Amino acid sequence: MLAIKELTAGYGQLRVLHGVSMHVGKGEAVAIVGANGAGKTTLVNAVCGLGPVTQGRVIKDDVDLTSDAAHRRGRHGIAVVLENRRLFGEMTVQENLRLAEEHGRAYRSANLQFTWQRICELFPLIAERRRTRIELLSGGQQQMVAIARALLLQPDLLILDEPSTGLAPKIVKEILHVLRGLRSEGMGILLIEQNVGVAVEITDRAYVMALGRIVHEAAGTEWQTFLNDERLAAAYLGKASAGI
Amino acid sequence: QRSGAEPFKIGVILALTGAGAGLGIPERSGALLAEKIINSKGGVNGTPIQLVIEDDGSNPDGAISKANSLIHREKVSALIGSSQTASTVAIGGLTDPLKMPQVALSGLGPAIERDRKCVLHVAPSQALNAKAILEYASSIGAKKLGALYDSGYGTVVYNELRKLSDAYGIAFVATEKFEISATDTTTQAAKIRAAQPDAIVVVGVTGVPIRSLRQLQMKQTIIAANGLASYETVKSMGDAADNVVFPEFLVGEDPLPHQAEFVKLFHKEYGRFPKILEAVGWDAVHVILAAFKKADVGANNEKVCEAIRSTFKGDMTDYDFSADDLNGIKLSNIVYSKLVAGQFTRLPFQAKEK
Amino acid sequence: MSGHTEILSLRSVGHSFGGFSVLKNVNFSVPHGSIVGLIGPNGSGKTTLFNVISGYIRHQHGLVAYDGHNMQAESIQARSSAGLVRTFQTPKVFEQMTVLENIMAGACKLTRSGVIEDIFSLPRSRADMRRIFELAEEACLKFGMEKLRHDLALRLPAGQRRVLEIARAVIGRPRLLMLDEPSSGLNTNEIASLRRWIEQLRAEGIAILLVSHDMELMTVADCVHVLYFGEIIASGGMDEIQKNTQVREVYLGA
Amino acid sequence: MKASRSLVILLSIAVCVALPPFLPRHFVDLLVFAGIYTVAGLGVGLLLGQCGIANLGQIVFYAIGAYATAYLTVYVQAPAMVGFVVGMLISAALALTIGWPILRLTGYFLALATLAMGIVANALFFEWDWLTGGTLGIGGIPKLQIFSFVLDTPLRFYYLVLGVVAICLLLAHNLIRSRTGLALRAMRDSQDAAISLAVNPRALRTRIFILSALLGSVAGSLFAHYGGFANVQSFGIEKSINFLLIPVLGGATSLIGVVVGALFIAVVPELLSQFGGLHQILFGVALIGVVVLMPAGLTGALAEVWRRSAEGARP
Amino acid sequence: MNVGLLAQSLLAGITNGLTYALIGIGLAAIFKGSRVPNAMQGEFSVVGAIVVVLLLTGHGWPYWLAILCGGLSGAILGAFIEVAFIRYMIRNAAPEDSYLLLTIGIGLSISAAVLYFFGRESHLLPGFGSDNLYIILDAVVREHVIWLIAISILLTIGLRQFYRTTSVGLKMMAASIDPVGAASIGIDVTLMRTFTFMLGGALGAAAGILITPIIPVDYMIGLQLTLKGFAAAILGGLTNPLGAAIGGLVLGIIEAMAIVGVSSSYKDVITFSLLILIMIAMPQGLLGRAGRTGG
Ligand SMILES: Nc1ncnc2c1ncn2[C@@H]1O[C@H](COP(=O)(O)OP(=O)(O)OP(=O)(O)O)[C@@H](O)[C@H]1O
Ligand SMILES: Nc1ncnc2c1ncn2[C@@H]1O[C@H](COP(=O)(O)OP(=O)(O)OP(=O)(O)O)[C@@H](O)[C@H]1O
Ligand SMILES: [Mg+2]
Ligand SMILES: [Mg+2]
Repeated sequence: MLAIKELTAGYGQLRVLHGVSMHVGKGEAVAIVGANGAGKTTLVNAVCGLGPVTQGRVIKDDVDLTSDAAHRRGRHGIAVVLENRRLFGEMTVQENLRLAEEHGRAYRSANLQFTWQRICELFPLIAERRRTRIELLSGGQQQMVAIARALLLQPDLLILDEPSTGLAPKIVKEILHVLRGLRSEGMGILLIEQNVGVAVEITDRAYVMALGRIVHEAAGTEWQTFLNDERLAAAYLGKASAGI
Repeated sequence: QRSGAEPFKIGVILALTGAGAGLGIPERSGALLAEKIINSKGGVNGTPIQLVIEDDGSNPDGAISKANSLIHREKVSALIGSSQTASTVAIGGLTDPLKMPQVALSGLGPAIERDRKCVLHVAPSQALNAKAILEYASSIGAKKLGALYDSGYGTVVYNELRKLSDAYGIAFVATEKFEISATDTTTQAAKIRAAQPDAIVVVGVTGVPIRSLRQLQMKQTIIAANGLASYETVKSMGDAADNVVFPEFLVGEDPLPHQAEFVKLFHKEYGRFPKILEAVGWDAVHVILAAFKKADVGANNEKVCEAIRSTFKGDMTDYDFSADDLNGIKLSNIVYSKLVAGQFTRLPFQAKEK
Repeated sequence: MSGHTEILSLRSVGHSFGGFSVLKNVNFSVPHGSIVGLIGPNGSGKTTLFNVISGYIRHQHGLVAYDGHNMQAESIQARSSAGLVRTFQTPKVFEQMTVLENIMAGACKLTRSGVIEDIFSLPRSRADMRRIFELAEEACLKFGMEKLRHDLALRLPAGQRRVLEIARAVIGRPRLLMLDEPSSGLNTNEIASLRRWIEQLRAEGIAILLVSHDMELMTVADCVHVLYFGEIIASGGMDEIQKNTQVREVYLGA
Repeated sequence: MKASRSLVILLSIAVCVALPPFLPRHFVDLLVFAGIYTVAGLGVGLLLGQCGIANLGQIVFYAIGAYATAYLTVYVQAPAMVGFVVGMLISAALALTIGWPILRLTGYFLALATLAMGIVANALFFEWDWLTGGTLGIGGIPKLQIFSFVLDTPLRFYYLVLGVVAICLLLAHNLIRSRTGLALRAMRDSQDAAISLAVNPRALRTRIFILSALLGSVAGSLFAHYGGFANVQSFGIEKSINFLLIPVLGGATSLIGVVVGALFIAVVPELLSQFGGLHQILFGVALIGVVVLMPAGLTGALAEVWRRSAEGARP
Repeated sequence: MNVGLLAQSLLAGITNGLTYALIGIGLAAIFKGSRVPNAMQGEFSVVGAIVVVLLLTGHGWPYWLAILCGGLSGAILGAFIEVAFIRYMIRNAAPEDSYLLLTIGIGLSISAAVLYFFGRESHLLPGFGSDNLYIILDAVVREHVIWLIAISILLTIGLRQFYRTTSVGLKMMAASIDPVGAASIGIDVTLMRTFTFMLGGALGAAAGILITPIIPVDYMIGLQLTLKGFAAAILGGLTNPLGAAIGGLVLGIIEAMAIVGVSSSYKDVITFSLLILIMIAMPQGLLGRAGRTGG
């Protein structure tokens, strides 16, 4: 469904991604984990056309998207929940969602997976606060709107960059539930998640990134027990970062 | 003309861009015509003259730089300029120590200008403007005047008007100010209308106030300062421009005998009639030449300055640069014109020196 | 130290935004040198409470006492100078400054040289600057950012911004540190270090008020309060809280 | 790298000192204006680069300096120093009284407030002709004199201005590198976070505003002595805009940028004036060219070239 | 004070206020859709008006057609500025201040070019409708003024509805608030920005055409219009066309009342001092809304 080939990207002089290759199969849920600054967000941005790509290709359903502008990629069924949410703060919840909904309708003229109704069921908050300006919402509330916005684009591949950021455990569980449901409906999922515990729950496979490279691929039981394997976890999640 | 001879260089600094472009551009056409005509007549004592024209951008800082450049790089023998008071004073700071002749196209500025022996002003003084206005007002029997004047020159003229009005038995019943570049003066005009004056004095540089007055259906005579006597301002007044009287110097459609030659030449060159600003530019060049002729070209500056402080018969009017107000233009030199259907028509009225 | 056992205490604090009541009658306190946790569903008012305590919002009801003093009239700066420092849920770093400068900015309040001294680079100003610099270098090392110290903060990935913000807050010698979701954006291992490091601060005598949705991390707290629609619905140790049925229902999920 | 930087600075100082005697007089004259604009522009630059405040009212203080000098030296015949000092005192007092209430505004609101302040002041300069000479202005301001050495040529005045510029730049440099500078930039990037670190934005900004006003006033006094006159026409909104352009052109956060920007504003129109009536169009186009082609300002572009060449030199 | 004077000056205040408002709403529209403080909004008006003057008097086109082309010229100029400069600068991550510099540069060039190519004369256009005069409460009202008032109100309301209800309007807003977020949901950010500049240019030109029957335009009126328009727009909250309109009206009426009530000499002093006071009292502008402070 999604294939990334030898992707190289960076900011100005700084090279962040060094030839990253990976793929997401149809209806597959894949996680990317890695330390802070490993380049996960850079990868997501590159896939969505939001950051510069110096080399490599992004292929979705056999269509090469590499040279497509960011705003044209939604047509191919990609939707993304970005880091920092990237909502329109001065606009209301409803206005934020309306734009996505319109585009979603345009992309999928028939059988919409996500109607306004379904979104409101998923996130009752949205119906309740639809006239509130985004900037007045709490961080977690904004995260919900961001996820709703991505879903309204009616994607068949959903990319989530740390969707659980700032969400209460209950909501995280609900979202995981939803994602699991989506996956069973055939939607592909690419999940960037720091919280491996969360990632493990809904993904079949994971790539581990460090310093702009994919350094490991874990699947099946190896992935399910990733956290328990002290050696693996320490090697890939801890030391690579300069941070804590 | 002798070829190869070093021409006689005169520096000219004008406001060709910026807010003062309305002054500088017509002045330039007058000066350029003078250069052309003088050279076609053999220049000054056989040497052709050359105007080196620079734009100060209506900015006195720029005027200083331009003057430095003209004096020290171009080595001009005299300077003309500038169009506005601020730049004139700025240039004067450079010409005065060198005793270089400078002919300013503006009226007399701050007190210091009286000490500057080499600076001449070919534009009439504000006191004269004021007198000319009051003369006309009293001639039509106006006792109660309204005044609409701008915050720049207008204020200076208005201060003179105030000083002189008692002597004429005239009272100002409503006086309103507007900023130089005002785009609308309706409110001020409304206040003047409410005072119901016999006639209204307008001093400014654009046609805006006259339009405002007329749009409020005020039919009184408007006496406008000579700065407004130009075809452009008349055009900008639209159909408001009737029954407006200007105390000025030159009515191209009906020139005085001594102006006829200049008007003819100008019309031939540009296809339109000159007004005061063009005439000022023309006269300025001639004033300088006359001085140098009198003191011999090549005489030292001190001499030229001395020669310059005397009488001069210009095409716009007659000057006496040794007079008290430094240019000696007389009330009787003033020509009154009136707009009739948008055309300048010379009035028979003549003010008399008292 | 003052004789109070609590560094911060809230008495029936309430606040509403244009009729929308976000905080109603919140009561709890933070003892000296302890870690107090605050959890609650999204939009329950945790960040608003932080804003109230740190002075960004002038609350409408109740009493906020810091170190025994009523804080109602104090400015944000005065509170910060008194050692009450917070971080933000979305990290607010100084993007056009380097990491080191960011941290140095946090130490400014420890020194007193004025604008005039600074302009003429008088000895005190230079000494202050040297001190700030040394402190910041030290903090850089402590928080593992020494490699990044000359990078613009703009370039930092999400997790590092968080760390930077915490470093910047800690360098100013807080007595009560309020962390608003310090764990979000950090991975499992990093959270573990964060936790060690919160414990270390407590050992240094700093009281901490912690908001987080990470229940693992929350176990460092000596006492946890659960905020629900602007009211505390449960308090106690983490294991106790986790058993509370109402909390399970509204916050933790089944 | 650091050593080579001080080398460059030393070299440019040497050039600034040694070159002008060999330059044509009118060019030195332009340099004098560039110097005066640098001082005034530095004030605006500090506010813009360090505090993120666009100040469209610098003209007020520039004019106060000029009028104080003009009035006191011409009408009261006071020594020049008195003009400078009184101008600075009035400017500082005014900056304090106006700055304190308006500096709680931010962004474009503050820019508008400073613009309004400029417009009000300009109207008053016209109106208070007993003080300012109104439209006619005040002329005949004496040349500056240091002991018996009269600064009556552009070159002599140039060295004075050069000295003033150097001192101002040095002081500004100190300020930026001090804890105040740190606090200012923190405030500019995120006011909310800076406050939480006990930075007091309003107090700090007011101080910098006063500082900026002082610089404007000094520049105005210098201008009055150099030009020999003070006229309201020199103190219009256009000049305020120019003062704002100076740091923006050069690159707001760098001090050298202010010098470069001032040089641009003073010299480029002169270079273009040989194109006659087109010159103002060309000046506009030059401005556009600089912004479009050099996003980080003139100094940013220079630094980029510098960096590239340094990198190229390294193996 | 007599009724006629009061009515006349109020009317003048409203008329002037609306001219500021017209410039202001264009500025607000551009700021809203691109975060560029457009220091050449007044030049859009100059260009629009001059195009109409040329077509009308130079080529004898029918008035309505000339007006249409005038409006179009503003839109084209706006699009040109976006495509030729802004786009490129955004790609190069130009700092925020440089957009102000850019627009100042464009403004200077246009004003100088008008002087160079069309001269220093000022131009007037005939009023809309007939040239009738009406007397209302002793105040003289030109028919064009009525048109001006009506059209300004329509434009303001129309623009407000445009941003509130149409999806293009929302997209234009979204694209400027968060370009990355906007692109991620399929909004063509660049195109929206071009639209914004076309809209702003057309509004500017429309303003120019509407005011030229009252205020003669010349090469240097642009900056003046921009300054007043800025004051109006900022007073209103900067991203809000309705606010800009109200800001303009407030400004115009204060001016008129300052002249009538106090003195025309101190008009600017009073107006702009009041402006400062209003802003101190309402730091977000007349219609601005406070965001969330703190975390
Ligand atoms: N705008 C930028 N300019 C320059 N460098 C950047 C920029 N954004 C990120 N980087 C650099 O790119 C690298 C990867 O950052 P990225 O945000 O992709 O990491 P990440 O894996 O998403 O981290 P996190 O888990 O903290 O979100 C980092 O080293 C960072 O310094
Ligand atoms: N300035 C404001 N105006 C109006 N409503 C506000 C404002 N600030 C906060 N709120 C509302 O108050 C409620 C509480 O917000 P707050 O940010 O305190 O929640 P929180 O507990 O921190 O949630 P989260 O866990 O998602 O960060 C939210 O519903 C929010 O919309
Ligand atoms: Mg990331
Ligand atoms: Mg929160």
